[in-house]
Amino acid sequence: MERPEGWADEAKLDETTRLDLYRKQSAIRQFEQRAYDLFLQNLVKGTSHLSLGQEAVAAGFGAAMRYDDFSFCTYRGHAHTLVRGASMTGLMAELLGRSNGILAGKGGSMHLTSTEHYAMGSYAIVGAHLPIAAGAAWAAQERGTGQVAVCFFGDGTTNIGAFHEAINLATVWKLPVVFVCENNLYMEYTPISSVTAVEHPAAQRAAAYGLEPLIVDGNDVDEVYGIATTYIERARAGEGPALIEAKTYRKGGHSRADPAKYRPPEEVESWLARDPIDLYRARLLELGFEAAVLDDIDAQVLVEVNRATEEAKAAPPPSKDLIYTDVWADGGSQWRN
Amino acid sequence: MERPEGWADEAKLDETTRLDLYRKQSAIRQFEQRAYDLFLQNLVKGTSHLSLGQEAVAAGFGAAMRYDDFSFCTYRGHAHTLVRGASMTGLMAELLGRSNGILAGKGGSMHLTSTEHYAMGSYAIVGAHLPIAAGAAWAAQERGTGQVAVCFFGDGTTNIGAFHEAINLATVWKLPVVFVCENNLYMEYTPISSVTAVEHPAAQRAAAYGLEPLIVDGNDVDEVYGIATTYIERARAGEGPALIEAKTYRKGGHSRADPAKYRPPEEVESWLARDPIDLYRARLLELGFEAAVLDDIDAQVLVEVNRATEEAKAAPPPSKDLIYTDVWADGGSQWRN
Amino acid sequence: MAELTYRDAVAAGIAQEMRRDDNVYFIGEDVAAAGGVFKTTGGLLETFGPRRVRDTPISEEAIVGAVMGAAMAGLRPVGEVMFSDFFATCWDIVANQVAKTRYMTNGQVTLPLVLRSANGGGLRFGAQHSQAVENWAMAIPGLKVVAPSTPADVKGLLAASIRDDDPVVFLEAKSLYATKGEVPDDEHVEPLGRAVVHGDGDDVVLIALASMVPKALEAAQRLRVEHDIGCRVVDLRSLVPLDMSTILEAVGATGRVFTVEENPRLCGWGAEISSIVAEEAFYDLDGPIVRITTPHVPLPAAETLEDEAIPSVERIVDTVVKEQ
Amino acid sequence: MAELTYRDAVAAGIAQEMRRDDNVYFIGEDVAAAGGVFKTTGGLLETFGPRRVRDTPISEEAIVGAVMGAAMAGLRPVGEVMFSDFFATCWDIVANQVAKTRYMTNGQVTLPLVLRSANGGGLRFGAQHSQAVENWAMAIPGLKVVAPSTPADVKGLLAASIRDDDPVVFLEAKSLYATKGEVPDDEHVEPLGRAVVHGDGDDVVLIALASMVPKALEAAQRLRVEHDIGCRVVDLRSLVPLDMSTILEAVGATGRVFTVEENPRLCGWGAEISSIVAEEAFYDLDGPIVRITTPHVPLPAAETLEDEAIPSVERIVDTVVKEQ
Ligand SMILES: Cc1ncc(C[n+]2csc(CCOP(=O)(O)OP(=O)(O)O)c2C)c(N)n1
Ligand SMILES: Cc1ncc(C[n+]2csc(CCOP(=O)(O)OP(=O)(O)O)c2C)c(N)n1
Ligand SMILES: [Mg+2]
Ligand SMILES: [Mg+2]
Repeated sequence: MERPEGWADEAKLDETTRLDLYRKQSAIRQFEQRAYDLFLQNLVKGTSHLSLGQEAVAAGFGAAMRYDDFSFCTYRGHAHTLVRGASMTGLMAELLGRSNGILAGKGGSMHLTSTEHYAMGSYAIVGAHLPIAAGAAWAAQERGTGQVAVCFFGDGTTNIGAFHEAINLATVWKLPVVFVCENNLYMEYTPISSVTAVEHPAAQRAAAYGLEPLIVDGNDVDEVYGIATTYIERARAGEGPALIEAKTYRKGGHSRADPAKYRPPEEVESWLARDPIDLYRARLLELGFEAAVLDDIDAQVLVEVNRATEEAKAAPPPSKDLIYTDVWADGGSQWRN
Repeated sequence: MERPEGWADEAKLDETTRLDLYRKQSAIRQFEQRAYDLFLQNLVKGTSHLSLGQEAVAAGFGAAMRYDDFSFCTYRGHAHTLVRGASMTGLMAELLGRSNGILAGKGGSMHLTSTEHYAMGSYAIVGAHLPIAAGAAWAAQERGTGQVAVCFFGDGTTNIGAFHEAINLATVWKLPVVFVCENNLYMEYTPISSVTAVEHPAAQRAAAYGLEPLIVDGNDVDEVYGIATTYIERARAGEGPALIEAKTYRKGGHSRADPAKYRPPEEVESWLARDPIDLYRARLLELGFEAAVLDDIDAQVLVEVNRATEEAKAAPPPSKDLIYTDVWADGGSQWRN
Repeated sequence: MAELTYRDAVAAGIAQEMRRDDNVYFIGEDVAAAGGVFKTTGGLLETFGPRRVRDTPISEEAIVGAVMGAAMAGLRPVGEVMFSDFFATCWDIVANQVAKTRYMTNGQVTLPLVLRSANGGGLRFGAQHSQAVENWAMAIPGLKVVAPSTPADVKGLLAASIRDDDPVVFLEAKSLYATKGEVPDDEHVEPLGRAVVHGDGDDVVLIALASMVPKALEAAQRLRVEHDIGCRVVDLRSLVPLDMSTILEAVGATGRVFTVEENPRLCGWGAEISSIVAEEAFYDLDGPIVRITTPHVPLPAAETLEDEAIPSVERIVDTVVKEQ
Repeated sequence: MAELTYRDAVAAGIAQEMRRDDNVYFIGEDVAAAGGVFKTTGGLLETFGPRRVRDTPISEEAIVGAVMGAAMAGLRPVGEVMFSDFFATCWDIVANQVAKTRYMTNGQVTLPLVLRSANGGGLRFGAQHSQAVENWAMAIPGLKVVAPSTPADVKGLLAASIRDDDPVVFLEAKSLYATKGEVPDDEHVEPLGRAVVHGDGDDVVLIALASMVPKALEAAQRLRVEHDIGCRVVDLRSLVPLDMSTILEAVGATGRVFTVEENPRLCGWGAEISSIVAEEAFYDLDGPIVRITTPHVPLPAAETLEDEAIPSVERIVDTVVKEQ
């Protein structure tokens, strides 16, 4: 696949951007490792879906988005919500089901949302958020706000009907939306290749919607940032949607219940050798960044994660009254008089 | 698009086949014209969807199918059900809501079915029958019956999710199913081009499922028969599904309620000049068939249509007891004791 | 006041709100250039232009999804699902996304949207184009459910639904599209959640919705004249919010309750109301609560069968006479 | 007799039928190689091979559509919809196609198929993975609806559902997967449509389904011991067919009816049964019929909230004590 014109050249990324990309990945990584620890301590209730190993995708797109661009993601959405600037305490507390959770415990780990940061929600039923993201893009188009919607989903999602409907509509209406398929090779426990008619489940379908086939190394955050910037800005300029397939891999299982035994060891090893954060750290060092600067970022993040953990653990569970709030815009749940 | 190898050569079609193709088209045409007359007499209740002008598709595929191949079609399904050998009286009576209707009046014009002839139903919600046809093909594959499923649908159907899900599954499981998109350029009243990301809504999406792009002149019954035979037999031989786009045009409106004023007159004229039956008659005459033979077929069909009409009109409405039959396999509708 | 059809009142209601609020948009299949397959939205494209009134592909998930996303992002969109049976093709977006997102996000997301649809039988369209699905929507927490019985209510309740900050499933009775009635020319908005009581008979209350209201009214008339049974008829107008106080008042006044509903028998709104009454007004009841419904079968197509399956004036009268 | 979990009884039921009938096939997402995300179908792939036990793409419409088409064409397939919430993504195929096709074709098409799914809350999965949707299915004519409460019933009722010539929606309570019970080793088939009555208290009847059955039983125990209230508990086991004669008998014996259901309040099976009782057994009633349900809200995720929302033993006891 040729690099399209205007694809931001990674060699030209400035220092601030690079450190931001590093920080975002570090934040995701440390946040999720902590979430995993808390899960082992039986403090995370319900399910949870980590994207350890996939940090570069959320980080690269997160850095490329304007503060008020809309983002939509899945149940595997800690990363995508964090990078928009949502409160770490709020996110951690939501996983723990505490009153200071970002959804006050009502939504849970699969529905993280921070509209204040234009993180428009995590959607737990495969495919549903693609048309919803298209709708937000439609509103942006009509209201002339210049916002772009970015919609993250997995490889498995490319086989559900809503994928098809949403991308067709987005093209026909030339909506400012960028669809990002994080191809981590697996659905829950089943390899995508075993149930998909084409090898590249997103890229090889782009032509069905009149779009270019786009694949990016999802473990190289500079590459991700580059393609993200290019297509987000094209969309913002009124040139319509894009569908980008980012190849990546999750280090662990699909969800907390999954030891991920179904993956060939060689495959796992070869991907673990391409850890996006290790790769990026090495690149930055090579480019002359000081190890101390990076360590400092990691340390700052750790402080933040520690604080978030403490604040979350210290908070009480949500008040039972919340059960009856916010079904309706009036704040309540009355369906009768 | 190149003619794939093995595409049956229309020049080689034998006389019997040709007359069969003529007869099938004549039967559809005369049946539907009669249905339209009865509608004008207010004898057809509910809705009805004619495929006048699209006869060559159903006829060509009908002739190419083995007697026990499964067919699945839409609310616009008189043609596709007739060509399988279903009773003309039964079909006409169903349109009139009579007791001798093929569904005893319970289904109505949009659900014509004759399982005895492997006409597995007409489906009135866009897209639903594509996965169902795939399922029938799956059963045929597993049971080793050698049956192929043929599934007809319109251009508008290519934008609904079920289209995408069904074709992907069919390819992955290498199912013996042939998907036939009758592209008549319109959904109900809206041109398909105005709401679709690509020009050829089926053919340009075939690659998304690892299939060849196939387009056929849907007003040339020999061409249709040729491509139908080829891909049905390939499917039967275990080579998997196909997706064929047949370009055609409906002479009238979408349904009885529609005067079809939304179409540019030049477009209508140019297509009316390519009436599939006129074209075929001309070709047969050119090939040396006698006009009298063709007239005789038309006359036989007319006798049949007349008989069907009379038998349908003479029958009483269905007995009210039928409301309570055949919800369940035991013949009844009891949901409690 | 002008006399309008129920059909024309739809466009009137949408137009009133589009004129008032630039954020009101309207999309659906064949709704713009063609004015809707039931001709309910004619003229809107001409008046409001191709950006605010748009045809979509046949992609119900995309339609409802786009409406939801747009509502999150500043529009106040109206989407048409051509026949209410097709809600099944986008039920995930309706029932799992639209209905639940405000709650799940602890109120972060507000969804001021309307999903309009042609509902119910009577046109011999068969089992996949004739369902009355108000109970599907009523069963889902987070959806308001509105179903008018008159042209004036179509305009007024549709306007209120568009102004409402919650998602509303607005079900138009396709068998009533051709009916006529006076509709205020001026701005007309009817609050959601208020039932209307017709008559003041003391013997029985008939509780009805949408297409069943004219039938219940005619039955009430015949019951009075032919059987000397005094009825009052409650036109629910919306199922959510539900005007239980009006219902319970009518129960108190009569002691005998009959619900008249078009949906198939099991788990309909009639069951819901009956069970609320059996719980809260048990001691007001003078006898069994009787539900008059379509039997629990898919709707048959043929005229004679469909007419027999859907509750008729005849059946209402006979049932009340027999049970009362 | 062996002690099995509710979870393992699923595979036992499917295996029994696959062994008996070569036309029984099983498909779904992650069901074969992985043995199901709830580990309900482990070992089936190994025993019956990759043709009869197959993983599918994430394409619920294709799964259910394929199951339907295969059932028309000679198989007796079982399809898994991973969480019952996802029925919304294929509701058209379930409610409009599977349920109606036999009727619409005047009996030409027979659909011997089962759609299994993990139903209900209790695992803190939030509003899109915890719904109890038995009422969605019950509202659709043409679907049988089965929901077992014990491992033995999982095996026996699943076997009967597979043998049944009609489409069955088989809802497994995910909160019960880890529970254990004696399950017959030999061929075990429980007929559909027979409720089971536990106890013979004369004061009240608690009518419950699936996950609510163990809670109702525990509540009954406490009501007897702590409050001297004699209960009988009806475990419905299937909603369609519905064993109304057993229910009406229990109503007659007690005069006070409490339904205990997990689905949100409006239009649940409790409303249906309550309204039938209010119509047919009105004169047997000694007081209001009371429904104990999840409130009409999407289910919240946090432990404390979820536990409060879903009916608990506590709430059942308190409600009965207060209302009785
Ligand atoms: C419609 C639907 N079907 C099934 C599921 C269960 N499920 C949750 S995640 C998942 C796998 C999704 O795979 P992919 O899209 O590749 O995303 P990933 O988890 O790899 O990020 C499945 C099948 C669901 N949530 N929604
Ligand atoms: C899911 C769904 N949406 C909308 C409709 C209403 N509808 C019936 S036919 C039709 C147009 C279908 O167009 P196409 O697939 O091109 O078939 P054609 O009618 O041209 O044969 C529409 C929108 C429907 N039946 N089902
Ligand atoms: Mg994946
Ligand atoms: Mg068409």
